[in-house]
Amino acid sequence: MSSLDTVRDGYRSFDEREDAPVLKGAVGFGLLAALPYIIEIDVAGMELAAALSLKVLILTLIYAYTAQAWNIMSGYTGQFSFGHAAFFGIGAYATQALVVDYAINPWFGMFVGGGVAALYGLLIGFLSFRFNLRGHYFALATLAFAELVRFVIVNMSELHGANGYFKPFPRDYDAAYGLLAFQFESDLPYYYLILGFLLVVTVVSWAVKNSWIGLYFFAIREDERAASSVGVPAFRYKLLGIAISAFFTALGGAYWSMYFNTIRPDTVFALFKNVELLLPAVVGGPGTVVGPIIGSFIVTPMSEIARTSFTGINGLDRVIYGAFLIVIVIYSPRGVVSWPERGRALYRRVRGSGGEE
Amino acid sequence: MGKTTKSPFSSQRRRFIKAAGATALTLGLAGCASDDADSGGESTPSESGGGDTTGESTQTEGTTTGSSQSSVDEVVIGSNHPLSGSLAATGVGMSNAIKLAAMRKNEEGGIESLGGAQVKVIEGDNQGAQELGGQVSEELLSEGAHVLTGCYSSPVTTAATQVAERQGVPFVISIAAADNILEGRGFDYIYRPQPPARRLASDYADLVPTVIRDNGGTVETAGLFYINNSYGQAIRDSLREFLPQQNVEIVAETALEFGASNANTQVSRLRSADPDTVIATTYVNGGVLLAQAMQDQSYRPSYLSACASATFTDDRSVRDIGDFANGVMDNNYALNPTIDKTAEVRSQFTDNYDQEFSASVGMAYTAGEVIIQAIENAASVDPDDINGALKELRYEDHISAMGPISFNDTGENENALAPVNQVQDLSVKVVYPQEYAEAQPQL
Amino acid sequence: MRLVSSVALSLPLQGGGLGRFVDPFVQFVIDVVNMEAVLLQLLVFGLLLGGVYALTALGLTMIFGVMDVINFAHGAFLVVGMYTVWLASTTVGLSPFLGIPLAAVVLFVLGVVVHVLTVEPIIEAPQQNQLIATLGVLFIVQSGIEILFSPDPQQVSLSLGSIELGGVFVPRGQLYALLIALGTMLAVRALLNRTDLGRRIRGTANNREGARYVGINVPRINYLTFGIGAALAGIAGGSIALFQRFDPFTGETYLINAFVIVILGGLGSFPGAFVGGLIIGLIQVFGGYYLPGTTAQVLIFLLFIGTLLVKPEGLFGGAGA
Amino acid sequence: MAADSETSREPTEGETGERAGDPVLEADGVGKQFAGLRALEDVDMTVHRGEIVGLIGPNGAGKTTLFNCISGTFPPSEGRIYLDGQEITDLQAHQIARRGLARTFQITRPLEELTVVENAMVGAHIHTRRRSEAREIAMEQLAFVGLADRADEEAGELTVGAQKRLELARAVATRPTVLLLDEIMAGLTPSESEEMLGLFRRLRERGTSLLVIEHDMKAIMKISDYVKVLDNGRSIAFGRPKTVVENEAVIEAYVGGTGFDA
Repeated sequence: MSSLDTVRDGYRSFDEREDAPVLKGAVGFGLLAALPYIIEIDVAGMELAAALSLKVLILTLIYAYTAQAWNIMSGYTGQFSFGHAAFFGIGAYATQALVVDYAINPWFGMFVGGGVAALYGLLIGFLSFRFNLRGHYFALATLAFAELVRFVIVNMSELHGANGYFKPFPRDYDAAYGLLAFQFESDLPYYYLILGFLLVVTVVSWAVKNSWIGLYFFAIREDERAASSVGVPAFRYKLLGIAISAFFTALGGAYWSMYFNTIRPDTVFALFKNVELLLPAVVGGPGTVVGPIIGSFIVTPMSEIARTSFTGINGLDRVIYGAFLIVIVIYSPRGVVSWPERGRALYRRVRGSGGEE
Repeated sequence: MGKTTKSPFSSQRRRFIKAAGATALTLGLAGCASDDADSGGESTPSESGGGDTTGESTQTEGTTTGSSQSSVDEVVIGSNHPLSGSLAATGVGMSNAIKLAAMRKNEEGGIESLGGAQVKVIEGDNQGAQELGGQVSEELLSEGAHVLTGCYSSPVTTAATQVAERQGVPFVISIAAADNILEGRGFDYIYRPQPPARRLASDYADLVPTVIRDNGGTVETAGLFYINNSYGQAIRDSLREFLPQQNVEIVAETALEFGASNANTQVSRLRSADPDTVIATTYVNGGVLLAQAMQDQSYRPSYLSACASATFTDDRSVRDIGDFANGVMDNNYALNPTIDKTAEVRSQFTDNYDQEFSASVGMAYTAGEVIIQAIENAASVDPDDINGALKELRYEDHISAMGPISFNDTGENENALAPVNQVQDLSVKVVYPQEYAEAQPQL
Repeated sequence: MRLVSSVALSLPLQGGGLGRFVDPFVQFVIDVVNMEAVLLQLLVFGLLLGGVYALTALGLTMIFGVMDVINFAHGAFLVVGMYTVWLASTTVGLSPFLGIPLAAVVLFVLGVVVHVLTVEPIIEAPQQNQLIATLGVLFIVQSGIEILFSPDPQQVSLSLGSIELGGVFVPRGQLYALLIALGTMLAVRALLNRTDLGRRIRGTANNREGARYVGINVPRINYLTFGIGAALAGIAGGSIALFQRFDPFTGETYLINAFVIVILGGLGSFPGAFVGGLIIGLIQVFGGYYLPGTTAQVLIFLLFIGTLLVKPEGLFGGAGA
Repeated sequence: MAADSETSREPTEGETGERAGDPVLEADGVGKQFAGLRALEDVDMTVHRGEIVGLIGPNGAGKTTLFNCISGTFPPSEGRIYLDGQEITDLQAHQIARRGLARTFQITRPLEELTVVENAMVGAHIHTRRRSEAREIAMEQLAFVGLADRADEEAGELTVGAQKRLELARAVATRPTVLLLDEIMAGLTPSESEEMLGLFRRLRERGTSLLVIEHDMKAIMKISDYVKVLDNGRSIAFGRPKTVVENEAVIEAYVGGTGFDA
């Protein structure tokens, strides 16, 4: 038995412990919590901060969060939503509309947004699933539902039309800077706030995945008819998936609106917002709990590195980024998290062909 | 904040590590703020700004030359504009205008009050993305910018100014029309020489009907043609408010979707309503489509005009449209044609950058000059000193067609003006108010 | 009638309340009753706009219908078509009308290359991977053009003007685009129905597995389909260049409507795409005329969703192209 | 009841009297049309508790359609279906499964990216929301079908034979009263088939009723208590296996029709 096997077995026995996921999660999130300080550490004259400033870290966690929320529906149940900007934007709009027009605390508005988004999700799901939309058709339907909200808001003066909302000061809704106001005067608290969001959605995602709900979701993804034949109420569980996913996506939108100060239909409902929200999950590994987080730590900093590294020629970074997207989906159709597994398979194959066993 | 002392990197690596300072800076601030919530505001930023200046030795940027050894050798302006993406066509020109302002100052011998310190412009590409507005501001600050400018798109500007305000670094908006960037924000470090949306619309209502009436025309009804985004809607809403005050009734409103392929329907709408004047509020493309559709339908209102439209203040698009553009009146921020300096700057710009010196680019140039003048007045590169100078500024020697630039408490230019231009012989001429007019209005 | 005319011509401008939703329709009915001349004009504009939209959807419906790939690169292909016509016109003085077939050739080659490099390797992978890969192509091509030709808008200097027929104006550029759309549609239909290649493509569209069984070289059909789809985008882009200024990002703005049309008309259906285009064009024109702002777009998405739900196979859907 | 009319037509041993247990699955005049085409017409049939009933007929006779109607894949156009005395005609598949009817598919439908045990757990969750309990049930059923040692493999990687057994385990994990098996022995090796027949018997011993579509006539005759024959969407015979193979209508259907598949 090679030493590598020993290590692997050791890892496996760790893996089989009841609390292994909790421990792994704790280590992972501990690492994320330390990240703002880690990026400052100077290794041989290089800092991680070169690629990951605090602002980029926040953006990374935002997209990790939204991808995680997207994943609960699309990754688990396999209903590929291309319209999550609808929920994201609804969360942002509910938060801002209530705080600007009625001086209602953004935390409250955020949950209102979550509720409205979940209802909208249920409506979308009810119609789409009742009429049995699948695959591309479902994806395009969700996109249409997202674009629909955008155009409705652009043309609604009651919601400030295309002008959108501008986040007010805490004093405007009887609060002071801090957690309660959902506003801070520096970025670091924002970082820990979105980290908290991510923790919550990750725990929810993990809990869903490890309950009968998750198993039902996956069964639906794999074969809806087979699942139904053994008692899985596919329609209801798909609705559950879209509602959970919409709810959490909306909270992400609420955070976005507080962090970036101003929202407009063109920003929160933008066509490519739909892509940004799901990209980390697809890159990282749809249907896995860590995939969206890992994916976001690849996609977002990658776009930043491209942007800051190729400055001589305007637009070159997007060429690089585009090429990166293509390469990653071609070489990793099941996401980056499948790499270790694929590596092991390769290792086994190599060893197998070497004559052992 | 010892970050700035160890940067003997080659220029190739420079880019890759450039975000370092920004993070360090932010973290420093964040640390202060979270340890002691109230102390973050004023003192730390200036300290860090100063620290950056003395220690920073990493400027081997593609866009600039030279390096600073002491604090007064060089002042750095950070230009935060969309250099790629769908806004880049104008964004690049605006950033170039800032560079031209610096270049001219350097040719005159640099900042006098700082013993001839050279003005350096470093550029960041925000791609027109809101997410990048703040990020690019931070990067520019980490690269040693003492003062910032940008960003063309209003949401991006919002994000970018937020960072500047938080770090206590002055930010002079090159162009960004949304009123609420400054309105009610209580900012202390943000300034806008340009007339914002509301002012653009009120100037239209004040000036254009007057020009028409003074020249024997009548204007009682108007039709609005606007781009259906925040910019178009903001102007529309203000025009709704101001036009009736000048006894002009809006009888038709028709919107153009961004990226529309033609304006046929909209022109049909205007045609049926038959207003005395059609007021266009669009980006360059929208105005071109309007002119095209009007020609296709042999329609032209008595007075074709525009409010803050990029089309009819841009020589190139006017040429693209051709004769039909002649006579169109547009009120927008404009270059002052009555002084020689304008022509000089214009020809320098077109020589250097092979681009049109449009009103937008000209406005950015003025923002650059405002910054440089403030530094000159401050005789310091300390952000707070520059900020103080901006507050006190009364800058007359600029090339924009407006009075001396000086800022009120909210940071808006008290004398901002959007004069009336008219296209005559396929070139854009200021025709009103009289003091900036280079030609008489022709009806 | 009396009740109706009392509303006429005094409509509030985007006021609040229900009126803003009801009034435009009332106004429309009034205009129809009065047989307003403008209606005919709007009809013409709607058809013209629809023709352009149909043209942009032809390539998309082909690739979508045969290969079941949502091709975001379509937006980029349109732009390459525009720049090909422009470049040929400004550098060697080639007439834009001759530039259009050139664009088709260029795009066919580009389409095949894109297919081999990005779509072929993942043709069996989950659909979202193809979507992201083609999105990557969109980014690369858009920004590539931006780098090569600057982000400034360009135009092919053609002032084609318009034809006036009894008070109704027909802009020539768009008329030509409509005719090109019709011609292209008929040509592709003939290709699909009359040629052996066409039969193979249709066979593959109907049943990929089956096609393999009966000995159709499916990979070859795939790249030909992608190439033809791209060539159609080239024709569309080239035609758009006849009457519109464009920049590297113009193609993007056509993309969503093109998807709507593809679904509306039925996957892979060329007559469907044509009719779908006309419907969208008419809604945009009449909606743009009567409804405030860009509310017409709301109608389009409602129609789109309704079609997806009730008749996902599209107006002209069903078996075969 | 339903079967009476048939028995009166068919002069076989009066099986109604002999059939043990109460009827658990009853189809009463079931018909199904697809776009004007009749796939099933007026089919009656009954499965009693603890019985194995074979459903045979030439290709296209409507066997799988009948399964789909019973299991709720789509509702029948006419007629009624009762499970344990309660009507399930218009219920959806998952509701019917929850009332105690499970099925397998002619072409196996494993949940490919799930593991073997997870496949079975999906069925087991009908009784419990706790994963550990579901796992226990699932493991029992895997042991039953002989897949326990492959519990953690991905279902998609199993051989066809193993997938068939997995499908059985998944269905059985719902602890059904009635189990519909659609050609579960097709493609199995003789020894695998033999094992499968053993499983059938054991299921019957547990009190589960089986309705089995099978092309292997030998096997079906051996295992079934009763056999139902469909042809062209109609029921042409019902009775003990021995009597059915002698039925002229059946011989006619097989010989004159598309031929005997077995």
